[in-house]
Amino acid sequence: MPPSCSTAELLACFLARDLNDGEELQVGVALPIPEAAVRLAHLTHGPNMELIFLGARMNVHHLDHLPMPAFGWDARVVRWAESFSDRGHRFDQVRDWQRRVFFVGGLQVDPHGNTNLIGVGQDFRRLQFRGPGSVGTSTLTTHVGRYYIVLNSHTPRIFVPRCDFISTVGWGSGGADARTALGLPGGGPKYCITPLCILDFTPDEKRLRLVSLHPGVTLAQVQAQTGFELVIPAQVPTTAAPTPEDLQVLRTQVDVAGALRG
Amino acid sequence: MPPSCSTAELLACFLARDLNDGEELQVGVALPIPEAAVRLAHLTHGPNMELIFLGARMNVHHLDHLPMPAFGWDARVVRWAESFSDRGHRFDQVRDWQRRVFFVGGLQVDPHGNTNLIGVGQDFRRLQFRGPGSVGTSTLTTHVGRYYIVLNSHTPRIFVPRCDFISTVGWGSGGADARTALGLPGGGPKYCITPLCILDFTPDEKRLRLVSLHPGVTLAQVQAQTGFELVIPAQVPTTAAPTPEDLQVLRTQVDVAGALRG
Amino acid sequence: MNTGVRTPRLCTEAQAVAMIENGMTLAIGEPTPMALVRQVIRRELRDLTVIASGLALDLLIAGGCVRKTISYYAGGGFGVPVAPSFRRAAERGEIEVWECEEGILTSGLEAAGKGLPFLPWRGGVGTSLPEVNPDLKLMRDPINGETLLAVPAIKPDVALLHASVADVYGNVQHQGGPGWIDLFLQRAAARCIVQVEKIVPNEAIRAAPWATTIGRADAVVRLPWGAHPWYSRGWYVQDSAFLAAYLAVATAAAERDEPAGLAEFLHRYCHEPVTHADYLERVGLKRLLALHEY
Amino acid sequence: MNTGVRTPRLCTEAQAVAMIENGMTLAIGEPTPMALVRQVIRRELRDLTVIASGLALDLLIAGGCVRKTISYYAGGGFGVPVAPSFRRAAERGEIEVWECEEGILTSGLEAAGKGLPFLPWRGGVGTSLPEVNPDLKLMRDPINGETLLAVPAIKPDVALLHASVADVYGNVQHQGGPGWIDLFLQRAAARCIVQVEKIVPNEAIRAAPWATTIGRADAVVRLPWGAHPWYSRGWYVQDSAFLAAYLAVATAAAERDEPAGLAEFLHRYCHEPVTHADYLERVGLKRLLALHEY
Repeated sequence: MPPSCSTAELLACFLARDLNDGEELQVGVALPIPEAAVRLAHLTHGPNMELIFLGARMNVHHLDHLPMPAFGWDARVVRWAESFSDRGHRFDQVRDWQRRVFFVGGLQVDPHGNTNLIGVGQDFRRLQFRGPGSVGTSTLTTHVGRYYIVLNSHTPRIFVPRCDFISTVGWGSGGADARTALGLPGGGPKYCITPLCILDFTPDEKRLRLVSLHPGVTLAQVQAQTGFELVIPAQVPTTAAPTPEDLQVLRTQVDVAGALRG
Repeated sequence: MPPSCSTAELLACFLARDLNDGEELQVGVALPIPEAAVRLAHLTHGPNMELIFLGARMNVHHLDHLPMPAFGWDARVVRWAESFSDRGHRFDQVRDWQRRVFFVGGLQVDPHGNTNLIGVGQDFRRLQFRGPGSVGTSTLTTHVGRYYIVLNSHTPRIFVPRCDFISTVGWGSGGADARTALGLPGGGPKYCITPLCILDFTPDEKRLRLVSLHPGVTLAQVQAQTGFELVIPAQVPTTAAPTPEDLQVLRTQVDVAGALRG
Repeated sequence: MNTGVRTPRLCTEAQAVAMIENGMTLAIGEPTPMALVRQVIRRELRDLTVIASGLALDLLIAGGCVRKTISYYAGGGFGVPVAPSFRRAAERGEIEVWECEEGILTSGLEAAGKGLPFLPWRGGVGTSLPEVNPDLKLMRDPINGETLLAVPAIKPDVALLHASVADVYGNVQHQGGPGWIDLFLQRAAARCIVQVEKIVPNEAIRAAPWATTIGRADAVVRLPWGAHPWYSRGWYVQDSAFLAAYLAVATAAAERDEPAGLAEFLHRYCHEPVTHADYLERVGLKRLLALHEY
Repeated sequence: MNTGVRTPRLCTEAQAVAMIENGMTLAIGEPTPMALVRQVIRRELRDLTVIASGLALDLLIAGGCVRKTISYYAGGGFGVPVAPSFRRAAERGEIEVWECEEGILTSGLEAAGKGLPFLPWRGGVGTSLPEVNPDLKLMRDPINGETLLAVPAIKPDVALLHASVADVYGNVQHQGGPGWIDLFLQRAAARCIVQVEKIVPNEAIRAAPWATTIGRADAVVRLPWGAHPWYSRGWYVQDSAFLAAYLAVATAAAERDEPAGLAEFLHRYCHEPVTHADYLERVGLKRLLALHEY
């Protein structure tokens, strides 16, 4: 019988298992689930992972305990650095980002995984909701080997048929060649994870497809909360619970303060 | 009665007096006269000069003794650095080079001060003399506030009506607007100094003009050794001898080993 | 025989900020040079174009200094996705937003540093950025014909930065590295003012010249705790309670039209203290000492 | 609970140079990684395109490894304006010369690092460079219409660099700074091999992470005195007598058709020693100790 866990813990463990040893994991600020995920993966199966927080590059596999809260908000994270990915250059080695993995949020997501951090509204000069801006997401998602879309809520206002503005290109207007046609070398978004479910993209059309429902969530609930038609496979499993081992590492060595449990 | 000195010393002292406090003086390898000149100027009237050798930026005004031989050949020069002008960026701050002064040599010089380090011959694939290449001179002379052409000999093979190849643009095909027409923001070459004389450029046409003859050199000698017609003013003075003070500093604090005296 | 003396570049925050004029383009680094930012607000500079994020951006907008932002990220901080004063001013069209992104911004800054009218960049191709910011031109590259963005040079008049130490001659060394944007701003800006926690002897700089991150700042200002309420790497952590207090009053002003708290905050911390030392006294020494990093 | 171990990236010069294949583009840093260069010659690699200068360039050409050079500076050293083997091979058309200049080279390398097909550069406008190297295209910038050079991306397969120290995981720190070209080469190259004077513990790297100049070399090789006869910043000065001896035999071969001395030099110092340690023994410990920097 799997142990009970929060949705945030479920997602952190799901993400962690999708990360491979040897990859570079870059996490921006205000993304606690990916942050916990990369640290969990690093401890459980990633001795050659490199973590990048606030431009500091580190390998902390040898540490038994990686304290929360959030590296990404705390400048002291540089104390673990081996080098700085930025060194005043920042994006001068993007040719080498095939092994790099990144995570983005969004105000809006469309059926092809394009996302929007710019704002909501029809007129850019009079937005209904002014977003925070693109940060470095346009560049990172252009070049990284793959990325994950991570959302803190799942509503029809977020899942829209068409973003008012696009700040990161997922699969453009669709199709497996959508990114190469635009000249974008990175591998694009792999999964979109939400509090309700896990989504991926169909291989040919690159449309959002339901992968699994979190425990207690119904298909009808997801459909009602999504502003367009998702691709629904014949069988939709429940998102696999974390292994007891992963959950134990997460709770005792990564998220000791319980930030994801609440 | 001025003290006797070598031509190299004469030229080093001439150059030193043309350098202003607060300037950045960048000297490449194998240019002992400019190297001595910038160090002499730094000691005599340049407490705010910055010297750049091998990418190391320094202010050594507080040192009473700046040993030869040649910083430019000796990697130990970095021991005096305050910072590195390169830091892996090198040419990322050329917008700020109005105060920077540079020095170039050449296999050939034409009447407008264009110079050639590429090679001599008509066919680039079968050069008669393959030169060392442009180093960083094309970029530096494009942007620095001004530069000096420094030649170790003065012959018709060097002073040619037309360079076989141009590696640094002086005044292009002539005219005060020659550089702005090409979009080159730097101030261009100011003087061309040789073992026989000092040359500058006419204000309108930007043609090489005789400024002064070194002691013992005749006008006819210069003309015979130049492969095109120089602009010759009505009065051509003798290159002013160094002051005894400058010569003393040069010999006792800069060129202690006497490299320029030989 | 050496004549003359080398000129120090040390000055006060008032002398340094006197370089800035209304209408200039101001670039603010990270960790944030908050003391210099407060001096800009104190001087009531107007119509600035700012490259800034976070608290510095929001406070400059709240202080009425900003006409235009070169905008790549305007998060508000903990749990506040968008900086409140920025959000209100942008939604109402009270400020112009030159929308960009970090790779586009660094390309424009690099173009300025390199004396080029533009640099190409790939990040942003396929997005709405060239649509909401017509200064970003789509171009075909002249070698392979690929579609790229042409980013025009971004040329700040003055960069304001925070660092750990400097000597009096403008040789600056960051501890724990400068923020990602600082050196881009310094290379692109016509002038650069750096506030530091501590002035060190020139000999200390020359003992580790590769650690020098900026070789000759135009002005160096000694402003201990100068990044407060933000952090300073190796010195102190951010003052989260202070930041939360600001966000509360700024949010009340922006979202509920209750400007009194924000006005009081600006008065108390930006306008009334005459010097940075006055500000620090107002914050209180015990509070500052409690922020010590390790 | 931590499982697995971090994989070291330490290897021998033979293992490292085994990454390189005939026909590849090889980029050689400065201070010069001479031990790796000698290993390239020992392996009799052929048809290489090299980005190199000075002794490394000349020796690789003399060793028959080079088909093409990306050429910005080929000075020979003290009193020898042009590297002799380079000069002879270039004048006879035995090697292809892709003529450029440092600012053009760094632009092409930066383009590669940034995943761009080209970068624009101003230095070289008005010169013969676009004429002797048709890969450099004159272009009009899409913002202001200014004339610039479009420099295509330069993508080395492998960069060979020399540095002071590294840990076994490929974190490299230069003392006294890397040469101007090294970090450009590292960022542009698909793979990077760094020879170092000394391996240090990972803790020593983490004590000063901002000093890390290369964050993850693909291979690290411990080769003390590995830059000989060239210098290594902070460790030893160049061996001027050795360099002069090389220049004498290379000049005799190039200018007077007397190849015996050069062949003997290559045999004695490149081909015959099986390892770098064999080379050092041949040079002699006393000679090496006398080159100590300070």
